[in-house]
Amino acid sequence: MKAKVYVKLKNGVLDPQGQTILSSMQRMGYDFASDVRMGKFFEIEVKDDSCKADLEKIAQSMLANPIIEEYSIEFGE
Amino acid sequence: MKAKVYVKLKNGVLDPQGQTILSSMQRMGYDFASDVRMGKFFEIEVKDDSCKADLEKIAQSMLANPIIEEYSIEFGE
Amino acid sequence: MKAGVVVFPGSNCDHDCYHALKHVTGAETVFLWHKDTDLQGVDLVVFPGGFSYGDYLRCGAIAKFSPIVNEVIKFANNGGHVLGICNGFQVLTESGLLPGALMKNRGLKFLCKYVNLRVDNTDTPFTNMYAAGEVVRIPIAHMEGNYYIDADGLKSLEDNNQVVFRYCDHNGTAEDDSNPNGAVGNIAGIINEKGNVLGMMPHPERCAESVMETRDGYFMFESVAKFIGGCR
Amino acid sequence: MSVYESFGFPEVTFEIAKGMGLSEGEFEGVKNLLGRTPNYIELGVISSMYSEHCSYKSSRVHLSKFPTEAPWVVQGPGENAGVISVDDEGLCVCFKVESHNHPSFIEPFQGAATGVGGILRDVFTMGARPVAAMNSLRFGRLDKPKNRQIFEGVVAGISHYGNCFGVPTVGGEVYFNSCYDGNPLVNAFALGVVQKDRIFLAKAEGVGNPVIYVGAKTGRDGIHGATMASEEFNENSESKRPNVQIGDPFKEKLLLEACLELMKTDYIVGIQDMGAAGLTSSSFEMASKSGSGVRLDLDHVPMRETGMNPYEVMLSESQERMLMVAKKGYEGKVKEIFDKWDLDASVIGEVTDDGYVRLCWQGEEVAALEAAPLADEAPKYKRPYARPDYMDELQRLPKVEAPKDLQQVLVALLTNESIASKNWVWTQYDHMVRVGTVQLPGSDAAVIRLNESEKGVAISSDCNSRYCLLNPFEGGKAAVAESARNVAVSGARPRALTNCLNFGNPEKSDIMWQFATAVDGMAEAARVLETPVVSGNVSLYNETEKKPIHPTPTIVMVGVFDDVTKRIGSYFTGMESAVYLLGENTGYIGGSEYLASIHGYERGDAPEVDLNREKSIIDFMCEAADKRLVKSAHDVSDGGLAVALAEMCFNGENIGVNVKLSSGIRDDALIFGENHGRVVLEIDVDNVQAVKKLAEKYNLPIEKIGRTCSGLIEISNQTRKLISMKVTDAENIWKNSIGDRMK
Ligand SMILES: Nc1ncnc2c1ncn2[C@@H]1O[C@H](COP(=O)(O)OP(=O)(O)O)[C@@H](O)[C@H]1O
Ligand SMILES: [Mg+2]
Repeated sequence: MKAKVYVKLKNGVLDPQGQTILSSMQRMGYDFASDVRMGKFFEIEVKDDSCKADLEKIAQSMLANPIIEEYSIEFGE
Repeated sequence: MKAKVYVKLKNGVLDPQGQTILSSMQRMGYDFASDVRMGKFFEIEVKDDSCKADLEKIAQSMLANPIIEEYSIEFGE
Repeated sequence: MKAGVVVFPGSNCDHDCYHALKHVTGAETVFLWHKDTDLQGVDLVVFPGGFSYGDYLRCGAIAKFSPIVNEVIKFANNGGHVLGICNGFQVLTESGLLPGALMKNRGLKFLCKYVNLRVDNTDTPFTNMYAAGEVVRIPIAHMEGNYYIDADGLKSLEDNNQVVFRYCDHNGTAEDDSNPNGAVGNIAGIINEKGNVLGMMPHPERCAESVMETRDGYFMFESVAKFIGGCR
Repeated sequence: MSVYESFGFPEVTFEIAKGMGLSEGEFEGVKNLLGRTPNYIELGVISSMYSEHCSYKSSRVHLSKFPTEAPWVVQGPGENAGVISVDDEGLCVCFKVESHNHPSFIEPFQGAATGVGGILRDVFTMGARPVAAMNSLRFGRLDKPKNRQIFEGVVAGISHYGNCFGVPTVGGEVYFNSCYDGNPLVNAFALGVVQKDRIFLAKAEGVGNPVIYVGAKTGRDGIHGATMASEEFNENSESKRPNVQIGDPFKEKLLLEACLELMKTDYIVGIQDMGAAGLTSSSFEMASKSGSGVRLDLDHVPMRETGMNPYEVMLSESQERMLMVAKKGYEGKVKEIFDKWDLDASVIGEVTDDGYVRLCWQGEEVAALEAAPLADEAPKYKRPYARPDYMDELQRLPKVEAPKDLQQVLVALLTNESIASKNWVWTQYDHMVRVGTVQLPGSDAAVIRLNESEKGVAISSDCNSRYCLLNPFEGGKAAVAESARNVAVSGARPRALTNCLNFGNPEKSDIMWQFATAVDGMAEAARVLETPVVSGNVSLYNETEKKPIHPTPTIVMVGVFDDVTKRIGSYFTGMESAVYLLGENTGYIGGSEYLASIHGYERGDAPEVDLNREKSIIDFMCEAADKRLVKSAHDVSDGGLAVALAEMCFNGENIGVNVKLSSGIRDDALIFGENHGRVVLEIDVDNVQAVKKLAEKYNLPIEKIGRTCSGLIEISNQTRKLISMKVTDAENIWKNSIGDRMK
């Protein structure tokens, strides 16, 4: 099965990536979006969800930078 | 509401970032993962899902590079 | 030859290319602003290095939507000469003028240094002053220069002799040890099938004068200027 | 309810003021100065301006000792950056170094990135286009994972910002010492080119002129960052973390281009970047410098977040923002230029003449403070200082046994991360963009040609903080002398310096003594070497859990060339050249890397600097370069003569050196001692006589010590062979040491 870890910037932290995408969408004439935030995710191939606690630790220490980012974990196919 | 666009490398395209994370997990003594792939996602603030078709275009032409990447779109909260 | 250097807001090798073309090579040279649509009658368009629109998303991904790129695509399709260096190469693949894609370096770090390149195709407007198989030293400076193309694409590049530069050691051997970024087949630069659009990761404009570490880059500008008809 | 009341700020008491970093005396002083208790917004503004970072309250009395004038100095300390002339036709360079230590410890990548962003803005605010950047970095030893992580993040952050912005990062220094475990140092330097008559200053003149805000929107980033930089670290620092600022180098590039384009016109009167303490320090500085005043409508400031109040707007440290004063009626023209670069520009106020900075919200005045008194009357302390008793112990030179195998020592030194090649660092920096870098990283100084001409500058950053610990006076002198020597051995004439004074807690008398004494040493060296101080920065409270860093006064020296083709590199260029030593070996090992890393003692008085000798070396090198008498040159510093000789072989061309010494000094001290005033010269045999004559002219000892050869590094003394190893082996160790540790 797959574990997925989503990492994104905390609210209030500037997201220059998202901002540049938003402004190029507007420049291209698409005006339906009012905000864009960019994040990253990791798809991790695992046997089962018994690794949950370990994964928390890894997400916190390696995948996300807790000072500016927050993360969430999901299991699925 | 939020539209979310997920972009990841196609299968078969080497993902050095995923590989680096996998090997540092192993170095740290976690051996539950057999593969890691990294992707990015975009959270786009929209009024409703009427922008779906436009979003497809944007995902295809800008957010993802179809030569190496694939994408999926979701609407939600 | 009249040359035009495209300026995106985040271009930062635009002046360097301008200098190499205008002051070193002696060609009439103008800047082409990304919001403009007039190519001012140039014979050669150069997409310079830099970070066209910040390139946080993917290098060159946003640049391809700018008005000037539209015009350059038409220009290239009509046989006009286009040179893309570093970020310019990324713009060329993103906009479909060249096949393949440029991914993050396999070492995941920005890499700036002189590398050895083997000139594999000297039968192009841009490389006719080099000797076949010659090893030149030209610097690279990029985070995303890992050239990718699928097996079929690679085969057709090779079959058509479209690979122009490969990373190699000082003897000209192109092996993994001399591959700085993980590029397929050590590819550092390619040309399109028609032979008028060249993209490369290394920066010839950074070594075009004798005061620099090498002068190996100069001959690219000289080649194309000669090919197009000289600099007056 | 008034607008002010609507924010629900607490009533101002000393408790509140203390929370913002004011002492009781300072709070009383403020009340006296105003003749009333400030309101909450005013208190925030004042506490920022009174922070160590903005007011220099502990350091100002000492900084006045620096020499700041010379015929070539165009702008000394006091503006955003210093300026010196390069030629007689108005070509100038503008430069400064600044610390971002605390933010880089909290978030290495963004902390270092925004440090680069800040120093670049300081330079282009003056009207100069940045053409070179450097950085001076200090970390704990790389065997600790935490230190590796900080090192990796800092370098990546500098690389991200500088590369995207398009400034070549051409050099710097990196040292590793456990004293930086809990407090790394990140000092960023930038240098720009400007024509003398196009220099811009931070002025707010002309009543009625509009005050314009440009660049990124304001968010709640780094509120009270300046106060944070003025405190020691402790467990509570964790709670300050959400304040990290995020850098946007692309936006900064747009700001640069737009500002430089604007500065070619005559639409603007003054300009100031928003750095530490954001809108507060920029508006107060502009108003107080011009003796005018400003009124700001804070609710017109473009904001990124909802629900921000005037206090937050004034104190935000969001990056990539500028404040400028335009001529009345030219607002539209100014906006046109910013439009072209896709940047927003908003009029947020106007220049007045009553000397006050008045802050308004929805038309109502919510705070008003007189600018000049606040700026001038900021506290200034003569903090007590005294030489601590522990110095006697520190300065005592321990007796050490000479190791049997000196080659092993050399290998250990070449592996030492402070001495090993820093190519792992500089390959991550674009060091060639702008086609100005004619001397690539790896030599004693970086050489940059200016405006694609033959004129140029050489830049070197140096500070041996161990020397400064063991003897702050000699250490301060040494930092100036070594950076000047590095510039001179590259063939340039050292002209002026900028400095960043990184020290511990100034409220402790031993730290204050280090500070005052190091400044004395630097001032003396700057005077004798004729290299005035034109800009700088002070970073105090570099302590974690009461453990201070070594005193680290980083110097960045700038020298001038009329012809960069006369530059001299630090690597041997050919076989069968004569190798000479200028200066003499004394065999002094106090404070050396050898003593520290081989024997484990950070002890012994620091080596003394003979400034007159250093001046002669500078004069010698400038003349030798001008006459093209020297093929390569490298000064002897960390690791001593053996390391200097080995380093000269490491150009990847397998050129070796065969050196025969005949000295009575003990072998280990002879080849690893670090006394100053020495340069290794590679000379074409045809030029030997001329070089000797030149040395005589400047009264400098010079001695033939060997010749270059193929493939081997060999050093012997009298009949004893001390070192004999393959260049390639030594070079691999030296080149890969850091990279291997970072895998
Ligand atoms: N942080 C850095 N960034 C870029 N280059 C660096 C850095 N640190 C050191 N270097 C380069 O490495 C070389 C050696 O540095 P250093 O050992 O400090 O020289 P020196 O002892 O001559 O002062 C110099 O060219 C310097 O510019
Ligand atoms: Mg040196």
